[in-house]
Order: sequence, then C-alpha cells, then structure tokens
Amino acid sequence: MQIQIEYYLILSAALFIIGVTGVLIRRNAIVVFMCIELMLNSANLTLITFSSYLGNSIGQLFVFFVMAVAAAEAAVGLAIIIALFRNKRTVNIDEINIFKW
Amino acid sequence: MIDLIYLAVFLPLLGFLINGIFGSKIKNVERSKIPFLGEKIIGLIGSGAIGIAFLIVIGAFFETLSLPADQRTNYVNLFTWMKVGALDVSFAYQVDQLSLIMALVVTGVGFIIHVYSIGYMHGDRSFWRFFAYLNLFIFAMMNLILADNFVLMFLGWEGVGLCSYLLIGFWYDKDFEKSTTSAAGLKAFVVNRIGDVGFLLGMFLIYLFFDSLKFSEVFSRAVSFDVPEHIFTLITLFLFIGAIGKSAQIPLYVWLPDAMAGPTPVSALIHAATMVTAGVYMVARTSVLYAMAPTTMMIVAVIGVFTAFFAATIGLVQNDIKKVLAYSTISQLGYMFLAMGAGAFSAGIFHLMTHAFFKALLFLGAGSIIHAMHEQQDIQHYGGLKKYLPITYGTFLVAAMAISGIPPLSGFFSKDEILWFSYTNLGFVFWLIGVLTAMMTAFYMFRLYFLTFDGKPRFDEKQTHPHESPKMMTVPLIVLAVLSAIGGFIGIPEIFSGAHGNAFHSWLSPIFKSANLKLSYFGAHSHFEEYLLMAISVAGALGGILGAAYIYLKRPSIAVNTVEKFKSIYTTLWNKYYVDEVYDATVINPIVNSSRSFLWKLFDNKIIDGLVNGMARSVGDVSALIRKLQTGIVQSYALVMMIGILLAMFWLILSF
Amino acid sequence: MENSLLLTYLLLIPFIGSIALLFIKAEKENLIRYFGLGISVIAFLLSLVIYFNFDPSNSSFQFVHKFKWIENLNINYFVGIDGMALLLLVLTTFLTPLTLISSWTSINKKVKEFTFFMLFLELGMLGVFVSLDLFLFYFFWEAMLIPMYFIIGIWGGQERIYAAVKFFIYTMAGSLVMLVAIIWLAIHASNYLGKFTTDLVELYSVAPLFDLSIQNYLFIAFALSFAIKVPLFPFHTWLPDAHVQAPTAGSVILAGVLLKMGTYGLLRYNLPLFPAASLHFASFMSTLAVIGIIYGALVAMVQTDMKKLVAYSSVAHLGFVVLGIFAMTQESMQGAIIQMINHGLSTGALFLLVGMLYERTHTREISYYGGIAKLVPVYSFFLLLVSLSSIGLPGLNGFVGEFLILLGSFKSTVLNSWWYTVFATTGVIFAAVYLLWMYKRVVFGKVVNPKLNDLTDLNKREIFVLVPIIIFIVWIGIYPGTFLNVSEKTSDKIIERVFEPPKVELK
Amino acid sequence: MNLEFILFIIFAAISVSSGLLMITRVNLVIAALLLVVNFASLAGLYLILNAQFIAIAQVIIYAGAIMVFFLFVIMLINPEHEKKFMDYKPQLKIFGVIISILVFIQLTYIILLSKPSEGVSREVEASVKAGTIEQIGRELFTNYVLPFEAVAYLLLAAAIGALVLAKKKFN
Repeated sequence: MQIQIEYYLILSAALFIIGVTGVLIRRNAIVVFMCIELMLNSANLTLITFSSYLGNSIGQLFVFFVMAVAAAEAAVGLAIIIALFRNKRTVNIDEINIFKW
Repeated sequence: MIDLIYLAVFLPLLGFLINGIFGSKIKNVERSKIPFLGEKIIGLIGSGAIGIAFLIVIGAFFETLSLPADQRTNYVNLFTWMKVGALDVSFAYQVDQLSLIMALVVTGVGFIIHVYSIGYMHGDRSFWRFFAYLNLFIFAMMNLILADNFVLMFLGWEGVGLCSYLLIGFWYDKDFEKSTTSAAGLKAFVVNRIGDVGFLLGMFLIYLFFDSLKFSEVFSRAVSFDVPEHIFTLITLFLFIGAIGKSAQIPLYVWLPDAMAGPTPVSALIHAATMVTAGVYMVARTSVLYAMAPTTMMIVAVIGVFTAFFAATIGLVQNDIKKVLAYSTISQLGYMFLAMGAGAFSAGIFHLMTHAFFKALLFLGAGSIIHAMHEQQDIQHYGGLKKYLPITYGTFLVAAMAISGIPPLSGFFSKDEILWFSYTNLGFVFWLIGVLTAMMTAFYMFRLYFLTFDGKPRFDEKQTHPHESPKMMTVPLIVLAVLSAIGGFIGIPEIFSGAHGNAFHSWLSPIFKSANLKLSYFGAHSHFEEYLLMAISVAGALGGILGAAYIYLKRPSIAVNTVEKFKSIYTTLWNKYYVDEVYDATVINPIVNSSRSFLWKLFDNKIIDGLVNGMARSVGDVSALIRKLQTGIVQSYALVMMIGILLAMFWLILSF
Repeated sequence: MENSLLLTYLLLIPFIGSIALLFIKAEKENLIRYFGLGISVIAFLLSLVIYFNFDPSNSSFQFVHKFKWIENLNINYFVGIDGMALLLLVLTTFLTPLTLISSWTSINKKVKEFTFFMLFLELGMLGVFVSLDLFLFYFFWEAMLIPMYFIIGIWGGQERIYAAVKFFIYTMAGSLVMLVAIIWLAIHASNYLGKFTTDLVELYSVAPLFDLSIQNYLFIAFALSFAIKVPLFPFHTWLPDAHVQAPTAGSVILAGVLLKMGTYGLLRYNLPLFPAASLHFASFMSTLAVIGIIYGALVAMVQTDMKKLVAYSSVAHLGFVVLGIFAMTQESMQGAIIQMINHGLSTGALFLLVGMLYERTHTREISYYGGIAKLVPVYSFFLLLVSLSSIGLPGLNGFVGEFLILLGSFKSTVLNSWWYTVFATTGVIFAAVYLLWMYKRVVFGKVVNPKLNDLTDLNKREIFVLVPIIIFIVWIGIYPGTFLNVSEKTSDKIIERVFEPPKVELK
Repeated sequence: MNLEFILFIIFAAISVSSGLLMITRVNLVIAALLLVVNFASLAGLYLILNAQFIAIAQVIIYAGAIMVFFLFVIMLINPEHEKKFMDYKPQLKIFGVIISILVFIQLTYIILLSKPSEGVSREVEASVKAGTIEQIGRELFTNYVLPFEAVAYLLLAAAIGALVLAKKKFN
C-alpha cells in the first residue's frame, strides 16, 4: 500500500498543533522554545514530503536553511532566556511582561 | 454753474483733506501780529470751502431757474463707480429743483454754522479736527442730496452717519450722562446702521424689480413696469426703515437725544438742520414709489404723527437745554413725515427748510448760552439771561416763535400747511394730534425761553459772569433769525397769495408730479375751513405760550404741584418712557450676554472647538484603549493569533 | 509667447532668494532683512509687470507655461493665470514686503530662519494661485503649511505650539480628503479622456459630465478642504488660536492670503469642475456662510482680545465671500472676488495695527487700553480708517465687495430666497458694533491705565507700511473699476461653466 | 502492507506520542529528551522519504547540537519545575487547547478535501535523486549560493549575539 501524501501532511499538522498547544499551555520559556522547534520541524516535514513526492530537491534545500535558522534562533533565544533569568530569576513567561505597553 | 456742481461736492472734501492732514501743523502757525493765526487759517479753509460751495449752488440755482420748467433736471456725470452686470453706478449728480433746495439749505446753513464754529470752538485742542469733520460731513451730505442713484445716496447716507459718529464723540474723553460721548456716538452709528440695513434691502428689491439703481430709470420704470403693489409696499417700507433710523423716528429715535453729547454747532448742523432730515428728503426723492404704496404712506403718517406727539411729551419735562431741543427736533421730524404720509411732499420739504433755519438758530443760541454759562446746560440754573445776552435773547425769541407757529414767521406757514394737508388727506384725528403737538411745542419752547431768559437768575452771579458771545457767533445768529422770520414767505399758501399760487410748491411740483398723479385725494374743502383750522392752531400755539408764561413766570408753584400730583407720569416722561432701558434689557443685553456666555464660551469654545479637540483627543483615547490589549504576555498574543488563523481558515473552508 | 515664462520667473524669485539666503551668516541680521525685503520687492515688481501685460478682455488662462513633470501620469508643471488669480497674485506680492517691513524690529530672534520661511511661504502662496495642474496645486497647497507651521510655532505667543499643531493638523485633515478626491477625479476622468491626467484645463472639459452622485462626493471632499481653509462655520476654530498665537507677520499673511486660498479654491475648482453639485449644494453652503456672518460677528463682539476679535471678524467677512460665490450671479461673483482682496487689505491692516500696539505694550487685552487717541493720534486715525473699511463704509473698499455680494445674492436664482441676503445684511450692523465698540474701548475715553502714558506714536517705518494699504483701501472704495475689470471675464467664465457645462461625448 | 508503511506508522506514532508527552512533562530534562526522540523519529521519516542528507543533518544538527544546547541551558539555570502547568489561568489554557484542536480539525479537513494525492504521485527514482548530497550540493552552490552565504552570516551574527546576550547582565 502506497503511503498517500495526505498521511504525511496530517502527521505534520498534528505535530504542528502539538507544538502550538505546548506554546499555549506551558509557562516555562524553555519548553515553549522547544515547542517552537517542534513546529519548525513539522514544517520541515511538509517541505520534505513535497520535495520527495515532486522529485524536486529545492524543498530539502529549504529545510537545510530552516535548520540553520533554527540553530541561530536557538542560540539567540536561549541566550535571551539566560539573560532574562539572570535579571528576573524566572523563566515563567507569564511573569515576564516587559512588552506590556 | 450746474456743470460745476461737483465742485460744491468736492471742495468740502478738499477742505477736509487739507485740514485733516495738515491741520495739526497749521494750528501751530504763529505770527505775533495776529493772534491765533493757525486757528484762523483752519477756520478760513473750512468755512471757505463751504462758502464757495454755497455760491456755486446759488449759481446753479439761478441757472436752473432761468431754464424752462420742464428742463430743470440736469445731470453731471463724473466717473463710473461700480459696473457689474446690469448694475451701472456712477459718481453722477442730479441737479433738480429738490436737490437744489436741499443743497442750498445744507451749504447755506452749513456755512453759517461753520462761521459760528470758528468762534465757538476757539481754543479747542482739536480745532482742526473739528473743521475737518464738519467739511467731511458737508461732502457726505452733498453726495446724499445730489446723488443720481441710490448707491451714491447711500454713500452720503453712511458718510453723514460716520461724521455724526465722529462729531458726537468729538470730545472723546468727556463723560456724558451715565457713560461717555463715544458711547453716544457708537449708539448713533449702530442705530443708524439698523436703518441702513433697511435702506440696503430696499435697494436690493428695487434692483431686483427694476434692474437699475438710477433714480431716473427706477422712477420711470416704477410707473411703466407691471409690479404688484405689495412689492412697492415692501420696497418703501424698507426704505422707510432707513429713513426712520436717520431721521430719528419711533422706534429708532433713541440715538438723537444722546447725540447731544457732541459740540453744539454739531447738534445744530447735523442733528437738527441737515442730516436728520435726510430721511425726509429720501422719502420725498422716492415719492413715486411711495405713491404706489398707499399702505406705506399710511404707516409713514402714523409713525410721523405719533413720533411728533410722543417726543413733544418728553420735551415737556426735560431740563437740559439741548435735550429739550433734541426732542423738539424729533417731534418736528415727525411733522415732516406726517406731511410725507399725507402726500404733501412739498409741504414736508418746506417744513424741512424752515425747520433748518429756526432749529439751527435755536441750537446756536443754546450754544451761545452754554458758552456764556461755562458749559452749564441745565435750565434750572439759568434765568434772567436777557440782560446779559441781548442778541442771543432776541434771536432765540424769533426762533421760539417760529417753531411755535406764530404768524407770519416761517414756522407758521410750513407747519400750518402740513396740518391742513393732514386734515384733508388723512383725517381729523391726524390734524388733532398735530395741533395738540403744536400746542405742546409752543409750551415747552417757551418754558425753555422763560426759564432761560426771564425771571431772576438762578445761578451765582458773583461766580458766573455771563457775557455775550463774540461777533463770529452772533452774526450767524442774526442771519438765521432773519431767515427764520421771513423764510416762510416763499411758500405763502394760496388762500393768502391768491393768483400767484404757492411759489415753493410750483417750484417743486415737477418733481412730485408723477407721485401726485398716483395719489388721488378727493373731497372739496372750503376756504372757511382752512381759515378756521389755521385760527385754531394759532390759538393753540398762543395758548401754549401763555400757559408757559403763566406757569413759569407768575406761578412757578403750579409746575411743582403738578409734578407732585402726577409723580408717576412725570418720572415716566423724565426718564423718556424708559425706552433706552427697555432696549437695553430686551435687545442689547440679551444679544451681548448670549453671545458671550452661550455663543462664545459655550458653543464656540466648548461645542465646536470641543468637537474638534475632542476628535483629536478621542483618537488618543482609542489608542490608549487599544494599548491595554498589549498585556506583554506572549501566550495571549499567540492565542489571539490562533483564533485569527482559525477564523481565516474557516473563511477559506467556506469559500471552497 | 515670449512672456509665458513670467510666472515661472515669479516663482523662481522667492525660491532662489530663499536658497541664497541660506548662504548669509545668521549674525548679519540687517543684511538678511534687507535681502529678504529686496527679494520680495523684486517679486512685487515682477507681478506688476505681469499685471500690465495681462489682457483683461481675454477670458482664458494667460501666461500659460507647460512642462512635463511626471510623464507616466500626465502630471505637468502647468502654470497660468486668469483675472482672479492675477489679483490674488498681486495681493500676495504686495503684502509680503509689507509684512517683512512690519516685522523689522518685532522679530529679533532667528531672523534668518524667519526671512527664509517668509520667502518660502510666498513661494507656496504664489504657487497655489498659478497652478493649473491639480497635482501641482496640491503640492504647493501642502508645501505652504510648513513655513506657516514654523512661523506660528517658533515666533508665536504663549500657546504657539498648540496653535501651530492645531492649524497644521486641521488643515492637513481637510487636504488629505482633497488628495483622495483629486486622485478619484483623475481616475474617473480617465474614463472620458482615455488617460490619467491632473491637467485642470482638460478636467474642466470632462468633470462636469460625471454623474451627480460622483460630483457630489468630489464636491464635498474639495469643499471640506477649502471650507477649513476659508474658514467656513463650523470649521473655524483653528483660526482664532492660530491668529492669536501667530506673530504679526504670520497673522497678516494668514488673514491676507492664506484664507483666500479657500475661497479661491472654491471658485477655481469646485464651481467649474462640479457645476451640478455646486448648484445642488449652493443653498447649503450659503446657509453656512450666512451663519458664519452672523455668528462670527456676534462672537467677535464679545471678545476681550483684540486679535481674537479680528480673527472672528474674518469668519464673518469670508462668510460674505462664500455667500457671493454660491449666489452665482455676476454681481455677487465679482463682489466675492473684490471682497477677497478687500479682506486681505483691511484685515491685514487691522492685524498690522494690533501688532504695532502689541509691540509697544505686549498685551492685546482690550481692557488694558482706553483713551489712547490723545496719546497716539496717528495710530488712532489709521485704526479708525481701517476699521471703517472693514465695517463696509461706502467710499472705502469693504462696501464695494459687500454691496455687490448682497445685491447679487438677493437676485440670485440659485439661492432663490431673500432670506440669505436679509440675514447676511444684518451682519453689517454687527460689524459696526464689534469694531467700533472695540475702537471705543481702546481709543476713546480717558486714559485710565497709567502704563499707557509712555506709549509712542507710529514711527515712519510703520506709517510706510500702512500707507500703501490705505491707498488701495480708498482706491477700491472709490474706483473699483480697475480691479473689477480684471476679474470680470473670469467671473463670467466661471458662471458660464456652472450654468452651461461642456457636453462632450464619452471616449 | 509493506515495510515502508509499517515504518511510517511506527515513526509517526513515536513522533506524535513523544510530542504529546513532551508538552505534558513537568520535568524539563525529560521533556528535552522526549524532543530528541521526536527529532530522531522525524529523521526516520525523512529516510523513508528518501531524503538521506536531511535525515543525517536532522540527527546531527537538531537531535545533536540544538538539543544539547537546550540541555546545557536547562542545566545552567536549573529552574524550578512547574508544579502544574495548568494552574495559571486554566480556563484560558483549556480554551487554547480547544482552539488548537479546532485548527487541527480544520487543517485535516482542508488536506482531505483538497486531495493532493490526486495531483502528485511519488516516483521513487526522482525522489531518490532529489535527496542525494550531490543534487543538494549542486543546487546549494549554484542557484542558492547567495542564501547560503546569507545563512552563514546569520549564524555568525547569532553566535556573536548569543555571546553578548548571555555574557552579562542587562543593567
């Protein structure tokens, strides 16, 4: 039985939604961050699925770039979390509201 | 000389410019030989300009007289003023019988008063300014009189109002009654402006229906065009509002008593002899239109006779010499309007002329008295001035008799003619009120006369030393006295002159011909009736004089007792029926107060500006509200984002 | 067509002048003043050359010069004038040097910037009057706000920032609506012309063909912008603030020229472009105008600040102009044009006079004064004459304008009611009340305030500023033909465009 | 029921369950390790899809480098565990979950409705060729050399940024 492209897409959607749910319900900034990584990966899965099904490598190139960006993002983001933790002694994002008007 | 009539208009303007621009410098010209040389030069320029103008008018008069009766209307066109669409208004002068009479009176009396003023204003700080203003006034008045169209007439009309304003407030730092002279001037100007609005609207209506503002065109079209009567009524009513304002009739008369704040020659020239009669002149000028509107004629007559009576009652109790004369002027103007309303246009103009003589004389006499009494104007502090001021006394007596209508002085002829026409053309009631007014006039004039000249002095003779005025002032008095005495003879009624007819009437008759054709008064009246009525009015006048003599010379107690007995009536009259107060309370204060507290402080600042600023503020407020959504909790942003995605996808699904 | 560049030269004079001014050292204040004055006088002389080369018997635009600007959108640098624009042009170049002289001593900080902004302002104003391209017009219309904003904001009174911002945002809000309308107009006109263009002459030929509803929207958008500028009741509240806070020169230019742009805009754009809508809105606009006349006068009457009084009187005076415009008769149109000039002269002079008094005493409160006739007779004379001109005394300029407007509006078939005129005429009474009452309180009476005793009378420089204005006040009053002739064909043309709009086939 | 399909089922099950477990774990270290599992299973899926290079890179970069980074940070700041992640504004969080589920239903609905499988069918050779290092390298250093360089700079900037941020306190 051939694996239909829908399966991959639905799997990707499921992972993405898991990531979203995590972002919405977790307080810990690090977990939220990890959820974002999960969402990025779900997007990657979609890209690769299409790349494979269309026989075109450009989707995979994009995944490569996404990985690089994810690495950069993780580096900066975690550095921010460290800096924040030093200041506020917390990584609970509902206690961090310096963006408030 | 007719062609030079514009000089009679513009020479006074030249005088105004010279005195106005260089006056303050001329005034300081000094030569040791001639004292007050500067003043003399200024006076010479001022009165000289009017004198020459007078000569030109006389020349034009005789030239016109030499022309056949049907060619006596001439035009002098100077230059175009406004030419837009159908409107073509020029600085053009119409020299005809009516305007010449008026011009003669204005320049003649004006010249006399100018000469008088040289004496009266002697030593005044702003001597030059006074003559400048007077000359400007004559310029404006000449425009009013000689204009061949409504707009130029309006120029004169407003111009004389301006001069009146300036001259009433001439002593701008002097107090007058409860406020200042400048307040009186302002009042005069504003009340006149109310009338002017009527004049303007009348002009607009005329232009709308006759497509022209030139007298000759309008009058010929008024007869030939098919315009409904109510339009004529409207036009003439609007014009009459203008006349009411200028000629101080009810209900716009209130400015004239206050106008006495000005120097006395001004009261004589502007507020007695010339400017205030402009309304009468205007009605006479537009008699064709009035003749088409019988309703208006009736209104004019009613307002005229009512004003005459009303003002006379106030005049009975006033103690300020100029105030008495002011109310008398209002009353006499009422007579003139009565004449106009009765359709006796030339009789009205006749009275205008004689009134100019004797009222100017009365004011100048009053000025001479005030001068002698060191600015004291209250007749209660006069008395026995006969011996101190012989010339003033004599001329004043002539004038008082003339205004009371004692034959054969000028006032008798003119006033009696008006009464006669009001009897024949309007009815008995008008005549009766007229005669009553004449009686009162005689009474208060002689009350004034007796209290001033007869009896014992009621002032401190040791402190006040009344002395006769200089020749510069007494000569004009004498000239005016002669005119007041004999001025009536040019208009002797037919019953006396017989076949010669009334010279004045026949001179003016071409002007009022078309108006008189429209007005048809019927009913024959016998000569006996005329004699009888004349006798009654003369008897009434004599009765008034004798009554005054009895009360104020023999039994002063009667006056006091009457006042005591009718205290409320007296105070009402003394306070001039509280008309000023009523106007203040019902018109002026509400407008000013509501403008201040409602329109400005509330409506403008709070509501309109509040809306503007409120709009600006509400933008800020809404932004502040929206800002509150930024809780800073990233999760809530994410949640909102998800809701957005949900909705967007929902829309996507629906549109599949 | 050798003189077709004259208008461009006229625009270049203040432009080059203001640029050149930047190279003068700021410390050389007198040099800067003379330089600015010189530039503005040259502009005035050139405008006189234009005046004498103008052919009043020709009803089309003259001195037309066209130059490609933004080719893709058919937007051109397109200038030209008719009689009305010519009068306002000369008024602008006439008032600018006078205001510069009047601020010779009163402006003593940042003289260089001030002179620069004044020249810049002149450029903007001239540009508005000569533009025949909507885009170019809008460019100048907005550009002019900038110098005025700074003039009020830097050299103004206590509340200058508030006034400047209010002035700027208020006018800007209106202008933006107009910008939308300009774009809409040009796009909609492209259906008829086959191309997008903001060329006014081409738009004249097609805009009247639009549906009434479209015309109405466009009319409202344009009229809103102009009504704010005029200012028409109830959009007037920026005016008292701006006037009171602005320095004298700013007030004079504001009253003298800037306000005229609103009425000029109505005549140049609203009436010829949207004739059907103009007829449709004539009664409405006239009603606002009449309310403005009475309202402005009543509010002016109770002011305690002289400048505010004059500012509110502007509302009343310009109400007359708007009434004259929308009565759409020859008389009223001519009256409106001449009244624009009159108001520029009379109110300009009033602001100058108030400014001169302010320079001496640093207060504009009426109650501070009283009895100054004795102290400053020359000043009192000028104030009286100018007040009378503003009141509309026959023989002075105000009367000619008001009379023609009222006469025309009375017989107007567009308004078709006497009441507009009847109510407007009562404004004549109130004009006398507020100005003469102020005059009485300031000039007449006894000197009560001892501080006034060292008041000095006008000096030669100030008299030199006022006399030219007085000459024109009397000239227009006695012989308005000089000016009426110039604008006669223009107003006829505008009326013709309203009542006989062009009929062209749809392309 | 071929091997490929069985593997897909297995990896999909692992990834979903590890994801769900991750977001519900209180202990951060366990959550991070679950994420590693998740990433690894994704790498498996990539292999099924013939994306060999990306699968390796996934393991090396994500499961290796990035997740180690996470673990380091967790060790470094050692924050206290969330006692109950639902204690703060539970209604809001439940609402968030509901929204997420709704979005998931929508996504699935759209995916099923648009039937992408009708348009594309997988050709093994083409997909194998697309996933080779050679092919990716060729693309990367010819057509996409500019983005590649840009990403290099991005990483450099991120490295410096992270250094600066983590080095000192803000104020």
